[in-house]
Amino acid sequence: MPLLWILVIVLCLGVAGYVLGRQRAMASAGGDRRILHSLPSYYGANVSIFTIVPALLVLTIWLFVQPVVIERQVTSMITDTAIEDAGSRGLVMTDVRRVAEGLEVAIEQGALTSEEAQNIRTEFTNVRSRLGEVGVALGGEVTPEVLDAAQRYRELNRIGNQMMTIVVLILAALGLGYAYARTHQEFRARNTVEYAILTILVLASTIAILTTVGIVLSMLFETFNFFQLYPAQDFFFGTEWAPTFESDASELGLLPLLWGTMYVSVIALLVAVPIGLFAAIYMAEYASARVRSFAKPLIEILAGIPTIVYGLFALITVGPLLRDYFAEPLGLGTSSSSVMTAGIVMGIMLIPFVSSLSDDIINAVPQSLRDGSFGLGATHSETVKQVILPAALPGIVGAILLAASRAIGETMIVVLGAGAAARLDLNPFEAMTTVTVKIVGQLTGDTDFSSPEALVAFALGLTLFVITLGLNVMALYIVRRYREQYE
Amino acid sequence: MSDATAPSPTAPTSSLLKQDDRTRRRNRAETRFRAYGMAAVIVGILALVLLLTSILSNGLSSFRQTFITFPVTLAEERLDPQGNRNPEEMARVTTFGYAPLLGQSFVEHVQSMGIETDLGPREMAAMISDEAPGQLRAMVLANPDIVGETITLELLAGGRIDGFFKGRVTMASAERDNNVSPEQLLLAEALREQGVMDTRFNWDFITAPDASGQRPEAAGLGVAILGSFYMMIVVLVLALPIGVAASIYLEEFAPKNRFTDLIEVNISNLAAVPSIVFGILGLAIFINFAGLPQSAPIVGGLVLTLMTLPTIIIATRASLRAVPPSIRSAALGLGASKMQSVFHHVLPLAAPGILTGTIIGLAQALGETAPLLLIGMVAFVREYPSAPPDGFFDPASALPVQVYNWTQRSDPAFVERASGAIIVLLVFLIFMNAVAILLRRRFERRW
Amino acid sequence: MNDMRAVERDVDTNDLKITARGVDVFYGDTHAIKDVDVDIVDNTVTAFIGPSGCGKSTFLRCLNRMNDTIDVARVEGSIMLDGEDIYDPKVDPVQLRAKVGMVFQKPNPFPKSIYDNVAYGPRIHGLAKDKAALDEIVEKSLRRAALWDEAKDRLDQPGTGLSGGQQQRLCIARAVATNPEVLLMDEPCSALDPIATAQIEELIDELRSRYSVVIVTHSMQQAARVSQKTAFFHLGELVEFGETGHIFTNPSDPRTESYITGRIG
Amino acid sequence: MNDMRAVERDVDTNDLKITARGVDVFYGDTHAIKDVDVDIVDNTVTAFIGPSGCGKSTFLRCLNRMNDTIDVARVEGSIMLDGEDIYDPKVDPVQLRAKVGMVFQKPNPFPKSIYDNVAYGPRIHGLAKDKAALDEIVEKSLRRAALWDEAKDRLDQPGTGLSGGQQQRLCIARAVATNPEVLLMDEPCSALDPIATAQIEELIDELRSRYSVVIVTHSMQQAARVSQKTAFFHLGELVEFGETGHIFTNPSDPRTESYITGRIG
Amino acid sequence: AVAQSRDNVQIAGSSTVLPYAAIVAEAFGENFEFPTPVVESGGSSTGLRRFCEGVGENTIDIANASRSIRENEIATCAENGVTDIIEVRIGYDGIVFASDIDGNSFEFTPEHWYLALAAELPVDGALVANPNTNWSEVGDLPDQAIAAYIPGTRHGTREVFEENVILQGCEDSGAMEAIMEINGGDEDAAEETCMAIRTDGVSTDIDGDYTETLARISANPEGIGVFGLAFYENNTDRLQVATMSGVEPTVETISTGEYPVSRPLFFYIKAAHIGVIPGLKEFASFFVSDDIAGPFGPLAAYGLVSDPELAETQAKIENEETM
Ligand SMILES: Nc1ncnc2c1ncn2[C@@H]1O[C@H](COP(=O)(O)OP(=O)(O)OP(=O)(O)O)[C@@H](O)[C@H]1O
Ligand SMILES: Nc1ncnc2c1ncn2[C@@H]1O[C@H](COP(=O)(O)OP(=O)(O)OP(=O)(O)O)[C@@H](O)[C@H]1O
Ligand SMILES: [Mg+2]
Ligand SMILES: [Mg+2]
Repeated sequence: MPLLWILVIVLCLGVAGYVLGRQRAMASAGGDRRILHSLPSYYGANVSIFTIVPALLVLTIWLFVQPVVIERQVTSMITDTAIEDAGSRGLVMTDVRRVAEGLEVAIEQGALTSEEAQNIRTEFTNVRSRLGEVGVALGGEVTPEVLDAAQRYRELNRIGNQMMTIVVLILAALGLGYAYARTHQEFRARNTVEYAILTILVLASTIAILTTVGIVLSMLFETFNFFQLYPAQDFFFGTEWAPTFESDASELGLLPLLWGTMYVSVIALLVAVPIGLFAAIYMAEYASARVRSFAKPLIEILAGIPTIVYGLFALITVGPLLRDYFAEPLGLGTSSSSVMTAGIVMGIMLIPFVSSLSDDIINAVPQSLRDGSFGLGATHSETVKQVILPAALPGIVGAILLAASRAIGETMIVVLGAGAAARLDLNPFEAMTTVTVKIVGQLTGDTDFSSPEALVAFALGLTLFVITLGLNVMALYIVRRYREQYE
Repeated sequence: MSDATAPSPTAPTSSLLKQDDRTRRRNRAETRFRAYGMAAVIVGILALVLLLTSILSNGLSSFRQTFITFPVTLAEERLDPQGNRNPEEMARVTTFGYAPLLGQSFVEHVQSMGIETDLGPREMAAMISDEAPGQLRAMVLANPDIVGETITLELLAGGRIDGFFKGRVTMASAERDNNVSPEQLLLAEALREQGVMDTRFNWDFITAPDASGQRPEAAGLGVAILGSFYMMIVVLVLALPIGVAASIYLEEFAPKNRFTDLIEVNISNLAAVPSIVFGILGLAIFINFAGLPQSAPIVGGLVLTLMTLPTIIIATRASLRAVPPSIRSAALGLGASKMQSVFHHVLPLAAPGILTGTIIGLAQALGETAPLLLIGMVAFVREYPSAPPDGFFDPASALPVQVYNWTQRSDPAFVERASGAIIVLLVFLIFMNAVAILLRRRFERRW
Repeated sequence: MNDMRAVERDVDTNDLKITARGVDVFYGDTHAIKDVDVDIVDNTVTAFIGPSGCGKSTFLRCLNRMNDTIDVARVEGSIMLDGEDIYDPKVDPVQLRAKVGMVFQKPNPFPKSIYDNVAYGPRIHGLAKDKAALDEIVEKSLRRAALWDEAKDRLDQPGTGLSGGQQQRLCIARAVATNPEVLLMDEPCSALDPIATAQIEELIDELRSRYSVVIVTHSMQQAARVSQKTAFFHLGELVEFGETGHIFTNPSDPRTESYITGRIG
Repeated sequence: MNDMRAVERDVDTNDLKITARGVDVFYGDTHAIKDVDVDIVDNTVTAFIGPSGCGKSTFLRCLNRMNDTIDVARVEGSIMLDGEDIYDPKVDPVQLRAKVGMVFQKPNPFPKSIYDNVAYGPRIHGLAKDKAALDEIVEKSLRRAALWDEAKDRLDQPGTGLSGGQQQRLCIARAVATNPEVLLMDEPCSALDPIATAQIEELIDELRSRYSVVIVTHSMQQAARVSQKTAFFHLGELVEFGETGHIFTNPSDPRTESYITGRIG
Repeated sequence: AVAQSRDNVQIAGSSTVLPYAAIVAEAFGENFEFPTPVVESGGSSTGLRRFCEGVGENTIDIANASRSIRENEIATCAENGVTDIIEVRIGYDGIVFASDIDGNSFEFTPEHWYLALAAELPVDGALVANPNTNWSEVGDLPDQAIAAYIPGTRHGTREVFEENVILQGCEDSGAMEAIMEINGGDEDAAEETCMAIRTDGVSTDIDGDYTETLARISANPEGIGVFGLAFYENNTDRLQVATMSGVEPTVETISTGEYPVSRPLFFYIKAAHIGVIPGLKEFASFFVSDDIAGPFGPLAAYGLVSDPELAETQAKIENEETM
């Protein structure tokens, strides 16, 4: 039975379970829902959950396990020499699967009957061209061995699918029956359902942890490799970033990159935070509902413009402008790409991160607090500064952190706006670069991928990860310290 | 309370209409503050206008394209030497066989119109897009019977000719340009007067797949739009519910201890992970470990989901936290379970913030290229992905990828197309977010 | 306004509904309730009186575990409802709160329509079969809370747009609508005019026939009028607890006496 | 508790502080205040009484333009403070509110420390030269609001962690600290016990010597005790306004009489 | 359900090879029954990394590279089971120096570049920081401030630039010997010194692509940039090319080796995938066919310098000769 059908049936059973569970609950209470422990819908949902969840769980597991099992069975039919020829077992299996699928397609299109498909022989038929006719392209001629395997593969798949259908449907029915039997007026259906929901919530939050684990693991190994090739203290304390194609001459010091990252991010935040915060305050506190309802989405578009547009804007417009009107008259250099350029343009991109989120949070501060302050003769700005912002602080800090995070992670604007030169310099009109740019650069460059010049990307990524972790801990601490909880 | 030495009241009843110094000072501060706010909003909108004008002025022209219309003789001896109209045999004639046919017909047509030109046949043929032979071949193979006939075709003009009509290429620049000559432009001018060439709206820009660097005029966004669409479906379907669910757990249910602090810090930290690192992760987990196909929107969508999650979670948690506890108490006091109080009362009140997080998160996900690099979606893809659900597993590119690729191409014609792609991307973004923006407006309220 | 108008009424039963023993509550380091023992009898109105800040609300919130929601609050001691320890880990606080309803000191209507405010409890507890039954419950509850006349034309308008006293009555209606076995009311009439107050007092008296009611009040007259039992708190301690008539006429603790006669605060 | 204890007191001056003429207030389409004329005399306590929802708070909020902050509210008519129209576009509501302070019906302490709550007004109005002066103002205000004893050990703890009555007194202290010329108090004693109430009433009486005070109350006794003038509102209309003694002993409108004697609500 | 078979050829790697591969893929899709291959960019490093991840459907079939595969990489490949690799050289990429079309024209020698960009120059037996800031100071060149836009260190082009231009210039100018005298005859160290590029802002690394270099020259018309020949060919209306040692870079001069700065381009085929992934071998053969990669094919028209030894490459693919 096709997967879709199984799903539909299980879902139908779920719906039926809902109705039945509800009915039974009502019946057990003699039609008076007040006697029930929970709302009737919870009883329904409870039965649904028991019907659907185990069945789908098994279905998912089955779908993952069956191919593995079948593959093991089928590859045992293929001689080692064939595998040797093809390079790997996986490739042979790819071929087998493709032939099997081809047969399937051929049957669907009526080019073969299923018997023919089962009995087709390479000796008598050119399988590749037969399948080619129905639009299934094969990489090469089909060997008898592969064809046999493919036929066996089909057979096993058919059996497997049948078994799966039966097992899943039985399980669904059992679940339904079990939960149905348990449905009774005193049964704590709401608690069960809420437990199920809570499980989902917990699972959802573990994804964040798994992602972190995944990120760390996917970089740890290569970072380790890097430090075997390149001394750690040179990396962490080196003030020179100059990779070359001759590994032994490379200087891969972290500090200039870190400095650039900090410098650019700070400038970007110096632009984005005041503008964003003021915009948020204006929209939430002063602007009329109409102004707000168009200004807010408009500013949000800034977050959606691809960063390459900002990059080009920095390169073509802002860079020369800053150079001609600030850097050169001030004698601060003649570079058109500079930390300043990238910072300012990135700041513009980050405005909506600060403004939109803060606007929502400010808007959520209860009106009674504003009234309290106005009633004491405070001006609107005093109210905002002394009552509303402190009350909205945690959310605003969250918004700023988000903006800072984007600033740290941005590449395109830095590449085009700040240049590619790693440099430890105080002059904001000098070209510099950031850790993220170099992660992308070294990863997507033309260097030897197992050389320190490429592997350094992973070390940079992991280091950045640790550093931002530290910053976040600090931010959390600050928020805890100054948080004001209104009622 | 008989203390009579109260702080002496300031000057007896001052006029309301005359402000005292302090009030004036405070009011000036107030005016300044308000002006800062307005200035901030204006700066934001101005920046947007500035960027949009540059995008629009560069990119609007990409929605128009120059076409050449002329009769083509489908010579049998070239296209079907055997003459039995067997598509399989006819397929042996490659596009290299079709190209001269087109050139020849074009030259003949120009001559028949009596237009004088110094151009040789090769240079004249070069005015037709390289895309044309492929189109003609596909047409002939689909309908072999037209071989031998003369049919009038509407074909794309080459990129430089098109650029000439859009003002990108001028006689002066053509002087120095190795790829086009002033004579070609003169001929194009003449042909336009004759109505053979004209520039008009080009749906293909939106529907056609990408084309190689030699054919800027044929490059379209079809595959990219589909790819982005599929990815955004995945992101929306996963990131929003997972993000909201995780936030609810962390903010409302999780015990407050070291461990949940760790998760909290961890999530904000994930937001600071450079997006390409998510690509590394996606390659390791989804492709190498889970065996999902490369260049597929499903993988792209999953990676972008992981990338967007922190944004949504941070926004959602902040707005959950902003809901006054008295609302929760009210519900709990009525015998609502915590779950009910959250879903019935807190969540609706936090909805604006959640939607904002979603808007910003999706905007970011829609515009991101770097994480797609490693999972194979920053690619040249010409085959359309099929309809869902299979389409999620077919190779596709994405809108920002197309922008990124096109800005790297050497032919200047791609600059215009990249800006055009950005316009499409922004329109896509606005459509995608319109629902969220409208919903958010509905949920906004003060209490 | 004749005060002390209510004199002795018979306490209808002697079944203990709630028994609190040795309850201590801490807010962080502050010891807000000190070793309090109270018995709430079924079908009675118990009044908690005492100076502002003495811990009445705090103790009231212990009775339906609303203190759980305050992070810094810690409750010790045992509180039994119908012989079951409500702080037992096995107890579902939700079920508890459905049984033990609460009207908060500060009116806190949901930012929803008046109708939805009142209908919320019945909806989550499944008290109404259909829309008509729900309408009826809403109307009845609003009537009982003496809000129907003012609210009937604006049921779909937000509850937060009501006047202070109206909000307070809305919260009472909301609590009554869920049909609890015990109703805890924290100064339910503080923002009400005398006539509305009288109507709410009537309601309390009516409720008493089926449930037990605990009411916090600052008005000695009100306590005397509606309650059968009175508990006097002072600085977190339960100074005296007994028959209302007895306490008001013949307090055994000097502190009670001075409070009632208006000498300590 | 002896009610009606306060009888006639001399109204000290006859200077009009506030004159309201033909004031109408609309909440959207609801006509909440209908053509009200009121004079607030300097150095007097004026009480607003009336059933819940009759528009007392609404009218009170007109007097310092707090209704400006409600989107749907619209005020018509003229209100003069010291002969100046407070709704004149040239008038700065901030300065107005500094002169006309307000205590809200629902206590709304800022989520700040108790100290900062009280110091807020003096800080923004620059009433204290230095920290010591500020400390003094804070202490004095808390003392006047009868909260000092309870709060002195926890000045740095959040005002939101106080009990209901304490919050109310905190809000009074906060308003007193800014030293306004007119103080509007919306049911300032609703959550207070009798002793605390008496202290606040004393405060009001003390304030009267220099300012004028407007107080909304549901307690007829309280109105009689502290006020010299009383305005009775009913369904948005000002039914009667005059000397307190007169209104309570000899009301001219039958509605006033029935309200005072507890017949309409 | 996930176990769907891939039926398109999957290619990844160098962004220099990408345009050529895209042209071929496009033509392949037009002329064959097979679907158009997917060509990813991402750089030679990423391409080869993914190539070496293993064999199987969820790995790529072809890696494009703008340099030959390194020993290390072959070893990693082998560790992961990728043992049979076919190396295909598709032609050469010319590297040219170009400046704004309206500015001065230049006739360079490697020496000029060395003197202009080296970090340190040997002067009187000591190394001093490069003092040159004007082209007229380094040779018989126009009076114009030095502002060079050279590829960043992630680009393969940079390597070629350093070795074929800077190092060459170092040797030509005799600086190499002078340096060896100073450091006591250490040739490796001397080479390193030669190839160290100044970082005082005179030369700017470009981490983006040639379009960025072009944009920078538009922003600063005095700048001179390093481009690929194909890029220059497409932008002759905005750029003028400089000669190197008197030779103008064209497809012809590069293929004869007259013009000194060029590099070979490659792609690598996973032999194990041939016969499994449909169209793989056909694509590879099509790529190097005369029609496509020959001197008159579309690749040459786009700027690829065609490989004189194309016939050998064709045979190599035909016989599936692995490395
Ligand atoms: N924000 C608002 N939106 C709409 N209607 C309102 C709003 N505030 C008050 N009202 C209505 O206006 C009328 C007068 O309200 P107001 O708050 O002035 O009453 P009140 O006399 O203070 O009553 P209470 O003694 O209960 O506080 C009431 O009917 C009330 O429902
Ligand atoms: N959330 C809290 N955090 C810290 N202390 C609190 C908190 N809530 C109450 N308190 C303190 O606990 C004590 C008792 O407070 P409670 O609210 O129970 O008083 P109450 O008797 O209800 O007074 P009122 O009549 O003023 O409402 C008070 O001193 C108060 O300040
Ligand atoms: Mg209380
Ligand atoms: Mg009121």
